[in-house]
Amino acid sequence: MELTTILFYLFSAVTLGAAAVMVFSRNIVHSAFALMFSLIGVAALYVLLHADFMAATQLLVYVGGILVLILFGVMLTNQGHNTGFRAGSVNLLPATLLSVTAAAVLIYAFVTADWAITDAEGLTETVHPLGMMLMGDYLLPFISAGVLLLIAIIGAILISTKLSDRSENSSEI
Amino acid sequence: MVEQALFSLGYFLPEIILVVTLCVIIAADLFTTRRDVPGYLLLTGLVTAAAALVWQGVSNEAIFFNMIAVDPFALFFKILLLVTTGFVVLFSLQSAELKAYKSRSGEYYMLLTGMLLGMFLMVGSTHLLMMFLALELTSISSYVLAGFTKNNLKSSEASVKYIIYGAVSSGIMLYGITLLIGAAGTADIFLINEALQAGAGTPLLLNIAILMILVGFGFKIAVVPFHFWAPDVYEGAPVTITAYLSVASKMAAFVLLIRFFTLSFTDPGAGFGSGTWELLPGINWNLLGGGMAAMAMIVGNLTALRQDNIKRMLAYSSIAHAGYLLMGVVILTGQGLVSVLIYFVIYLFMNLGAFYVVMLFSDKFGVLSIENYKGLGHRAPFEGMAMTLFLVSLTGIPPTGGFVAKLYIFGAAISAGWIWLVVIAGVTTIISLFYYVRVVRNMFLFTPEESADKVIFGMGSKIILLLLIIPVLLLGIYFSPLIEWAATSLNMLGM
Amino acid sequence: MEFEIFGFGILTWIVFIPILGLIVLLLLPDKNSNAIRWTAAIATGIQLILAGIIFALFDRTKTGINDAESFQFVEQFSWITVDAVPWVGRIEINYFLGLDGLSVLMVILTSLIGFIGVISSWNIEKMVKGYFALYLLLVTGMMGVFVALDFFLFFIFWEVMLLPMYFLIGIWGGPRREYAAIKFFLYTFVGGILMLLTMLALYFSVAYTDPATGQSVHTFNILHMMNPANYVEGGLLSGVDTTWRYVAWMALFINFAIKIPLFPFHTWLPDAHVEAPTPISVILAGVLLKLGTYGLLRINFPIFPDATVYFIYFMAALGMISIIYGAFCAMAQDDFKKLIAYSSISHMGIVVLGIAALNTQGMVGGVLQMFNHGIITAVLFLAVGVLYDRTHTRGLYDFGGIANQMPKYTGIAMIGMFAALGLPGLNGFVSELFSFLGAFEAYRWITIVSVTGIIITAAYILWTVQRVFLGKTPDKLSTLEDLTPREILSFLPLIILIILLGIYPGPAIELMNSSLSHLVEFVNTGGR
Amino acid sequence: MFTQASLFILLLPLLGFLILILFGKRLPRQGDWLGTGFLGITLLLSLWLLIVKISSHSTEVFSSGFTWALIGDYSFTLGIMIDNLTVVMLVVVTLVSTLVHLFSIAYMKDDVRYSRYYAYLGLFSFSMLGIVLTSNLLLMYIFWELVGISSYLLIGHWYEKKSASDAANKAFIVNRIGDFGMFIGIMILFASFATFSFEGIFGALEAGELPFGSTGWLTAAGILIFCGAVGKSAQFPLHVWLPDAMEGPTPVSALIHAATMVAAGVYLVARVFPMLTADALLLIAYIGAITALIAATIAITQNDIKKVLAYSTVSQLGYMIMALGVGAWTAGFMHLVTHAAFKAGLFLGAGSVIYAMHTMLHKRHDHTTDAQDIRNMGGLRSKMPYTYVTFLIFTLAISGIPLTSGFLSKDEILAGTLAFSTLNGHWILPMIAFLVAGLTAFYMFRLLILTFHGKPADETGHQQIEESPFVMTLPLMILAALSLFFFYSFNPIGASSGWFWQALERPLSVVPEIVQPAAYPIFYQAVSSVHTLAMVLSVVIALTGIAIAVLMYHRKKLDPAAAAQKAGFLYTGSLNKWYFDEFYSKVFVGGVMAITRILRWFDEKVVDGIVNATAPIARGISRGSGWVDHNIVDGLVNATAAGASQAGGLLSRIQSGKVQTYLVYILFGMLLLGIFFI
Amino acid sequence: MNLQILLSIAEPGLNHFLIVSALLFSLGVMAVLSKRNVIMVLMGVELILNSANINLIAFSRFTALSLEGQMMGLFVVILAAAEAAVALAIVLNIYNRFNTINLDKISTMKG
Repeated sequence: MELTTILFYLFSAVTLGAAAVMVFSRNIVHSAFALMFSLIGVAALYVLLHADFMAATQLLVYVGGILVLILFGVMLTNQGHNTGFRAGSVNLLPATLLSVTAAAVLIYAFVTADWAITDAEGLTETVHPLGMMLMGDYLLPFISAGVLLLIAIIGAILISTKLSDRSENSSEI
Repeated sequence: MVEQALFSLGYFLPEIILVVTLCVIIAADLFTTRRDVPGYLLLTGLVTAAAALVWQGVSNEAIFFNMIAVDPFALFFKILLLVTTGFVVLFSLQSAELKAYKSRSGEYYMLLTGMLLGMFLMVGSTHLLMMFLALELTSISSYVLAGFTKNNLKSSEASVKYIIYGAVSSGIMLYGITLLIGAAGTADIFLINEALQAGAGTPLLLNIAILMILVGFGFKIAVVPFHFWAPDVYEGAPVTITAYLSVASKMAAFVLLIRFFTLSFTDPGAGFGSGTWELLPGINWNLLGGGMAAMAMIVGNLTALRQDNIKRMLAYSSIAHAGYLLMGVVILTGQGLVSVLIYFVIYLFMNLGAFYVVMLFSDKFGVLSIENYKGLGHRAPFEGMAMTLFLVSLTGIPPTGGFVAKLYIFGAAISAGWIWLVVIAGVTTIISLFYYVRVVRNMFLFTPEESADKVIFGMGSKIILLLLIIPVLLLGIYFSPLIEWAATSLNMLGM
Repeated sequence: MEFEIFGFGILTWIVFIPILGLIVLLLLPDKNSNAIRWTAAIATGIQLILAGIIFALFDRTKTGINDAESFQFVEQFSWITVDAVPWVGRIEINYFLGLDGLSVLMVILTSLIGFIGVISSWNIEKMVKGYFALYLLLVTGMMGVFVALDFFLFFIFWEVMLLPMYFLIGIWGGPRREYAAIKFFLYTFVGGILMLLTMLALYFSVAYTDPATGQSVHTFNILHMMNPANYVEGGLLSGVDTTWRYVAWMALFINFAIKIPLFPFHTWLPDAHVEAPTPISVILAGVLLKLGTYGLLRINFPIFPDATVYFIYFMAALGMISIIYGAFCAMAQDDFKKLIAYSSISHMGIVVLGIAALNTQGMVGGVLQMFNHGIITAVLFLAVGVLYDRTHTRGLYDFGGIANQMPKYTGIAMIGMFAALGLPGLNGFVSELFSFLGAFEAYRWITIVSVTGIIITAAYILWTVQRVFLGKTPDKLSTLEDLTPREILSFLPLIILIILLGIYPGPAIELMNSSLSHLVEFVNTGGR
Repeated sequence: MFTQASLFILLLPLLGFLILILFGKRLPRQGDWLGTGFLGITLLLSLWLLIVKISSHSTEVFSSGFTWALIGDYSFTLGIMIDNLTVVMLVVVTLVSTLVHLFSIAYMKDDVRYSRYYAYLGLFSFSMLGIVLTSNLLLMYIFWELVGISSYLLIGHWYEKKSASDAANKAFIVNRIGDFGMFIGIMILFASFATFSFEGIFGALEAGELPFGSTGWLTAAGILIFCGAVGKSAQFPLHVWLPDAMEGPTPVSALIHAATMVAAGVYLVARVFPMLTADALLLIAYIGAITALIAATIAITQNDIKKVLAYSTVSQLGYMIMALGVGAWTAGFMHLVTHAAFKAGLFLGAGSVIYAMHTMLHKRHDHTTDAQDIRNMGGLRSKMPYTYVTFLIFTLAISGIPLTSGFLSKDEILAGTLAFSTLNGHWILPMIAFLVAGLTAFYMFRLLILTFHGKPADETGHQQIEESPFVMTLPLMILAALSLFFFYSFNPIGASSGWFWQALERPLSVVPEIVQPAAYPIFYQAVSSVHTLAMVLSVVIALTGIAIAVLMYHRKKLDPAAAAQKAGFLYTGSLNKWYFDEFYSKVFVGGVMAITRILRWFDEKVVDGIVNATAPIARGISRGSGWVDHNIVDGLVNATAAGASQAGGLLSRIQSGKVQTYLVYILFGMLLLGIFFI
Repeated sequence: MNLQILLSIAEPGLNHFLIVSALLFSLGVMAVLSKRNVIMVLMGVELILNSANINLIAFSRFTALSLEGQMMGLFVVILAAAEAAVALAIVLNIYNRFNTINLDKISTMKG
C-alpha cells in the first residue's frame, strides 16, 4: 500500500470524523473546532489531489478567515457559558433519513458512473497556470468575484452595525 | 488574450457603467448626507446604461472567453431589468418605510446596483461558474436588502430565513453543478451540450445533477416545491425590495434557467423548440417541469386564498405566476418561450404596480392587512382604481395586459398539446380570482367610516402610477409590437 | 361599409359612443349629478337612434352567418398583426364588426334596454359618477359582443362586462350584494376561462389561406372557423365528430349556459337579480342573459355543427329542465324579484329549446323569444323597482290591493305579467308559440313536457298578480303614489313593443328570417 | 262583403274595449252606452248576415286571410271563415252579449269600476267573436286564450274579495290545463301538415295524409284538441272551475258561463268534427255523459241559486258534448243555441232575483243574509211577475217540455244517443241521458218552486221586494220569446224540418274509413227509427221529474229531508260536489306545491349547495372557524371557495415559518420528484 | 483478480474522493436540517460547499477538466467567505433583535 493511499484514508477519516463530531456535538464551541479539523482535513485531501494552491487557499481563507468569523459569531451570540452553548436538534428523523438517502444515492451514482478518467499525473505546477487563467479565461469571474466581495463586505457592515442616530432607532415598527 | 478582453469590454459597456455607478454611489455616500442623492445617481446610472445598451444595439457575441453572451435574448431582459430597477428606485425614493433609514440610503442603492449587476450577468451567462457567481452576487445583495429595515423584526427574520434557505439551496445547486461539470468535463454550456451528445455521464448521475441544479433555480424563481422562503421573505422585506424580488430576480433566474436548459440539453439536430429535451435520458423532464408548474399554480393560488397580509398574498400570487411562466418554459417550444418573454414584460408592470399601491397604502394608512383595506377605494379613488386594474390584470381579465400574457402562455401550451396543464392553469386562474377580487371588494364594496377623509397622494405618485397603468392597459389592447419584439428577441447565442 | 360618420362605420359608433360618454363624464365634476345623468342619457340615446338607423337600413334578404360577403355594416381592419416573426408565425387579429339577422335584433334590444336603464337609473344618488361610468362601460361590452365577428374581439368584449357588473351589483346592490356580486363574477369568469381555452384551441386548429400572399394564417375570425376547409391537418379541433371537438363544444356550451342560465348553472342568477339595483337587474335580464344564447348561435352552432348535432338532444333536454324547473322554483318564491329571476330561467329555457330544434320555426321562435323576453323582463324588473322604491320591500306577502292605489302602474305591470304568461296578443306568446312549434317537430316528448311549463307559469304569474295587485289594500300601502312621468317614460316604449310585436311580429321576424334559415341549413348539413 | 262585415263585427267590440279602457272614466255615464251601442250594431249586422247567408248563400263558405308571419318556408296565415255554423254563432254571441250589456246598465250601476266592466265585456265579446270567425286553429287558440283572460278579468271583477280572485285564478289555470292539451294537438297537426287552417288540415286528411303516419296520432290529436273544449266547456274532469266562477257579477255568468264562452268548447268540437276518429268521438261522448250526470247529481242539492244554474250549465254542456260524440252533430249544436237563450235567461232571471233581494237587504241594512240562497227566498212570484213568468218559460225549456226550444234540441239528442246505442251497443249513454233529463226537470223545478212559490222566508222583507227595472226585464222577455219552438222549427215536435236543421248539416268525416264514425245516412236511419220512442220517453221522464219536485217542495207530500237521509252518502256526496275540489286541492295543488317546495329546497340547498358545498362542512372542520364564518358572510362563500380555501389552509399550515422545516420539504420534494419521474 | 479489486480499493481514485465528498455532503445536510442554532446551520453549509469543492478538485485531478476545476474551487472558496460574512452579520443582527439564534424560535411569519 502506498503512502498516498494511507494518507488518503487518514485524511478522509479526519475530515469525515471531525465533520461528524461537528454535526453531532451538542456543544457549539466543540463543533466549531471540529469544523476546523474537518476543513484542515479537506485541505490535506487537496494536497493529495496535487492541488497545492487550493490547499493553501483552503487553509488561509477557510481556517484563517471563515472559521474565525464563525467563532466570533459564536462568541458574540453567546454571552456567558449558559445553556445556549448546548445546541439542540430539530427534525432529527427526516434529517437522518434525508442525509442517509443522499449519501446512498450519491455514492451509488458515483460508483455506477463511468467517468472519463484522464490521469493528469503531470499536473504539478498549479500556481502559475491558475494565475494565467485568472487573467485570461476567468477574467470576468475574477472581476465579478471582486464586486461580490465588495458587496458582501458593505452588506455585512450594513447589517451588523447599529444605526447611528437615535431618531432612526426609535422608528421601530 | 488581451485582444479578446479588450474586444469583450466593447460589449460590456452597460455593466461597466453599472460598476462605475456603484463606485460613485459609495463615494457620494461619503460626501453627502442627502438621502436621495444615491437614488438619483442610480437613476442616472440606469439611464446611461440604457443608453449604452441602445448604442450597442443588437449583437450576437460570446465575450470574455465564452463566459457570457451578448445576444438579443439577454438584451431583452437587460432592458426589462433596467425598467424594473428604475421603477423600484422611484418607489424607493418615495418610500416612507425607507425614510427611517436615511443614513443608510447609500448602501441601499449600492446593494440595489450590485443586485442589478448580478442579474445583468445572469441573463448572459453561458458558463456554469459564471452562472453561479452571478446568482450569488444577486443573492447576497438581496439577502442584505431583505433585512435592510433592520429595526423591523420581520425584516430581520426575513433576511435570516432568506440567507439560510438561499445558502443551502445554492450549496445543493453547486454540488449538482460540480457533478455535471465532472460528467461533462467542462463548465461551458456549449461544450456540455457537445459532451452530452457524445454520451458523457450516466443517466442517474446526470439526473441527480440536474435535480440538484433545479433546487437552486427553483429557489430563485420561487416555484413549488422550492418556494417556501418566498412568503416569509416577501412579507418581511421592505415593499420596494419585495417588488424587486418578485419581478427582477424572478426574471433573471428564469432567463438563466431557459438559457441553461435549452442550450445544454436540447439536441441541435432535433432543432430548437422541438419540444423535447433530447439529451436528458431517464427522467421525463418536461413532465417533471410541468408537474412543478402545475404544483406552483395550485399551491400558490390556493394558499393565497388564506392570506390576510397583502404582501404575503402577493407572494403566493407570484409563486402562482412562476407556475404559469414555468408552463411556458417546459413546453419547450419556441412559442412557449416567446410567451414567457411576453409574460414577463406585462408581469413587470402589473406586479410592480400592485406593489406600488401596496406601498402607498402602507405608508399613508399604515395598512398591510387586506381586512384593513376596507373602504380605501373610496378614500383614494385613483389609487384604488389603479390597484383594481393591476389585480384584474394579474387575474388575466381583458382588456388588460395580464390577459394577453395568459393568452399567449395558454395558447402556446395548447398548441403544444399540453391540455392537462392548461386545464390546471385555467382552474387555478379561476381560484386566483377570489383573492384578487377580495382586495378589490374590500377597497370598494365597503364604505369608509364617516371620520375618514379622502386622502390626496402626491403628483409624483400619480405619474408613477400612470407610467405603470398605461402599459398594462395598452398592452391589453394593442400588443403586436410587443410580440414582434419578443419573438425577435428569442435569439440566444448558439441556438 | 354603407354608412359612415367621420370615417367610422355605424357599428363602431354604436359600440363606442358610451365610451365617449364615459370620457366626457369623467371630466365632469363629481358634484354635478345631473350633468352626469344627462351625459349618460345622451350617449345611450344616440345609441338608440343609431339602432333605429340600423333597423331602417338593414337589408332583410342577406344571410350572414358564415358568409362575410353578406354581413352588413361590416368594418374590418387589421388590429394586431405580426408578420412572420420566428417561432410564433403570423398572427392576425382583426377588428371585425358586422351585423346579420342574428345580431341585428340584439343590437336593437341592447340599445333600447341600455337607454331605458339610464332613465330608470335617474334616482341613483350614491356615487353617481362611478355608477354611470361603469354603466356605460357595461353597455359597450354588451354591444360589442353582439357585433364582434372576431373571436378575440368577442372575448374581450365579453370579459369587459365582468368588472362593471361586479361593481354595479357590489356597490349599488342590496344587503347581500357582495355575495351576489362575487358569485356572478365567479360563475362568469369560470365560463370565460373555458371559452378562452376553447378559443385558443380553435385558433391553433384553424388557418385560412391568405389570398394575397398564399400563406396559411391562423385566425380568430369566427367566419373562418366555420369553414371546415380551414382546419389544419392534425389540429386539435380538426376533423369531424372527434372527442376534442365534443369537449370544445361542451366547454363553450357551459360558458354560454352559465350566462343563459341553464339548469344547473343558474344559481348565480337569483342572487344577482335580487341584489342588483333595478336598472342593473333590467340590463342583466334584458340583455346579459341573451349573450348566452347568442353565443350558442354565433359560435357553437356554426363552428361545431357536428358536435351541435351530437349534443342537441342533451341541449333540448336541458332547455326542458330549465323551463319546468325554473317555473316550479318561481312558484315557490315569496320575493318578487326572485320570482322574476326564476321565471327568466324558465323563459330562457324556451329559447334553448327553440334553438335546439334546429329548424327555422324553432330558431326564429328562440331568437324572437330572446328579444321578447328581454323586453318583458325589463318591464317586470322595472315594475318591481317601482314598488321597491316606494315600499322598500319585495316580499310578495307585503303587498296587496295595489290595483286600487296605482291603476296606471297596475295596468302596465299586468301587461308585462300577461306577456310573461304567454298571453296571445302580447309578444311573449308569439315567440313561445314558434319555439314550441319548432321544438315539437324535433322532439315530441321533450316539448310536450316543456309545454306543461306554461301551465305552471300561468299559475305563478296569476298567483303573483293576486298577491300584489288584487285584494284589499292594506293600510300601510294606502299612501302609495302612482307612476311619475319619468317612470312612465321608461315603461312606455317597452309596453308598446310588447303589444305591437304581439299583434304583428312580422317586422322582427323579417329581420332574421333569412339569416336563421341559413343557419339552420348550415348546421344541419354539417357546415358544408 | 261577408268578410268585411264580419271583420267589422269582430273589431267593433275591440274598439269599444280600447276606448273604454283608456278613456272610459272621462266619458259621460262612464261609457256604458258606447259598449252597449257597439254590441247592438254588431247584433244587427249579425242578424242581417244570418238572414242573407242562410237564405241565399246557404252552401257557400266565405273566407279571407293574410300572412301574419313568414318563417323560413312556412307562412303563418291568419284569417276568417264564414259558413252557416259561423253566422248562427255570431247571432248567438252578439245577441246574448247585447242583452247582457243592457241588463248590466241597471245591475252594475253603482259599481266602482263600471267603465272597466264594460271594457272587459267588450274585450270578451271581441275574443268570443274571434273564436267564432276564425278559419284556423292558431287564431282559434289565440282567441281561446283571450277569452280565457277576459273571463279571468270579469270573474275577478270584484277583486277585493279573495274568493273572487281565487275563482278567477282557478278558472284561468284550469283552462290552461285544457289548453295545454289543445296546444299539443295543434302542434301535432302543424308538425304533420304544416298548416293551421281547418281547410288545409281537412284537405290533407282527405288526401290520406296522417299525423306522423298513424291513425293513433290522429285520434290523439283529436282528443288533445278536445282537451281545450274540456277546459272551456267545463267537462269532467276540468269542470270544477265553472261553479266557482259564479263569484263574478251575475250578468257575466249569463254571458260567459252560460251562453257563450262555455259553448266555445262545443263549437270547437263541432268545428273539428270532420277530423275526429270514431275512438275519439266515443271518448268525447263518454266524457259528455259523465259530465252531464255528475253535474246534474250535484245540482239537485245546491242551495245557491247561481250554483244550481252553474251545475245545470255543466250538465247541459255535457249533453251537447255527448251529442257531438255520438254523432248527433246538429242536435248538439242546436242545443247549444237553444240552451244559450234559455240559460242566459235563467241567469239573468237569477240576477234579477238577486238584484231584488240585494236591494231589499240593503234597505234593511242586513249584511248577514245571503242574497243568493234560495232558502232565504220564496213566494217571489207575486212581487216579481215578469221575472217569474220568464223564469218559468226558461225552466220549462230546459226541462224539455214540448213547445219549447229545449224540447226540440233535447229530444234530438236523446234520439241520437239512443240511435248510437242501437248501432254500437253503448247502452249506458242513453241511460245516462234519460236519467239526466229527469234530474234536470227535478232540480230546475225545485229551484223554481223554492224561489217563487211557497211562503216567503221572511215576511217583512218580502214586502219590500220590488220588480227589477225595465232594462233588466226586457232582456228576459226577449230571451223568453227565443225559448219557444217556432224560432227554430215550425213543427213543435220535430226539429228536423226547421230551417236550422236544414242549414246545419253534419259535415262529412275526412278521416280514413276504418276509423270513421258511423256514416250519416246510417245514423240518420237509426235516429228515425227510435225518434218517437225517445220523444215519448223524454216527455214522460221530464214530467216525472217535475212531479217529484212539485210533490216534494210545493205540496210537501214527500219530505226532502227524509229522502236525503235515505240517500245517505249519495246525498252528502252530491252536496259536497263529489269532493272534486277537495281531491284536486289535495292531490294536484298540494302535489304541485310540494314539488315546488322540494325544488326550491333542492335549488337552494343542493344545486347551489354543490357549488357552495363544503361551506358548512368547512365551517365545522376549520380550526379558525371564525375566519370561515367571517368569509362566508363576506362573500368568499362559494363552494369551491370554501373547498379551495380549505386546501389553501392546509397548504398554508405547511408554511410553518421554520426555515429548517422548509429545507426538509424541499429535499423531500426533490426526492419525490426524482422518484416519481424516474 | 481479487488483488486487483483490492488494489483498486486501496489505490485512491476518483471514486474514493467522490465518496468522501458524498459523505461530507450528507453530513452537511444533516447539520443544516437538524441543528437549531443558526451558526451550526451555517457550518453545515460550509460542509456542503467543501464537499462540492472536493468534487471539483478531484475532477481536476482525474478528468479532462484539469486546472479549471481548481479554478472554480477557488471561486467557491471566495464565495463561501463572502456568504459567511454576510450570514454572520445577519445572525448578529438577529441575535440583537430576537435575543436568540435558535432558528425554530425565529418564526413570527408563517401560514
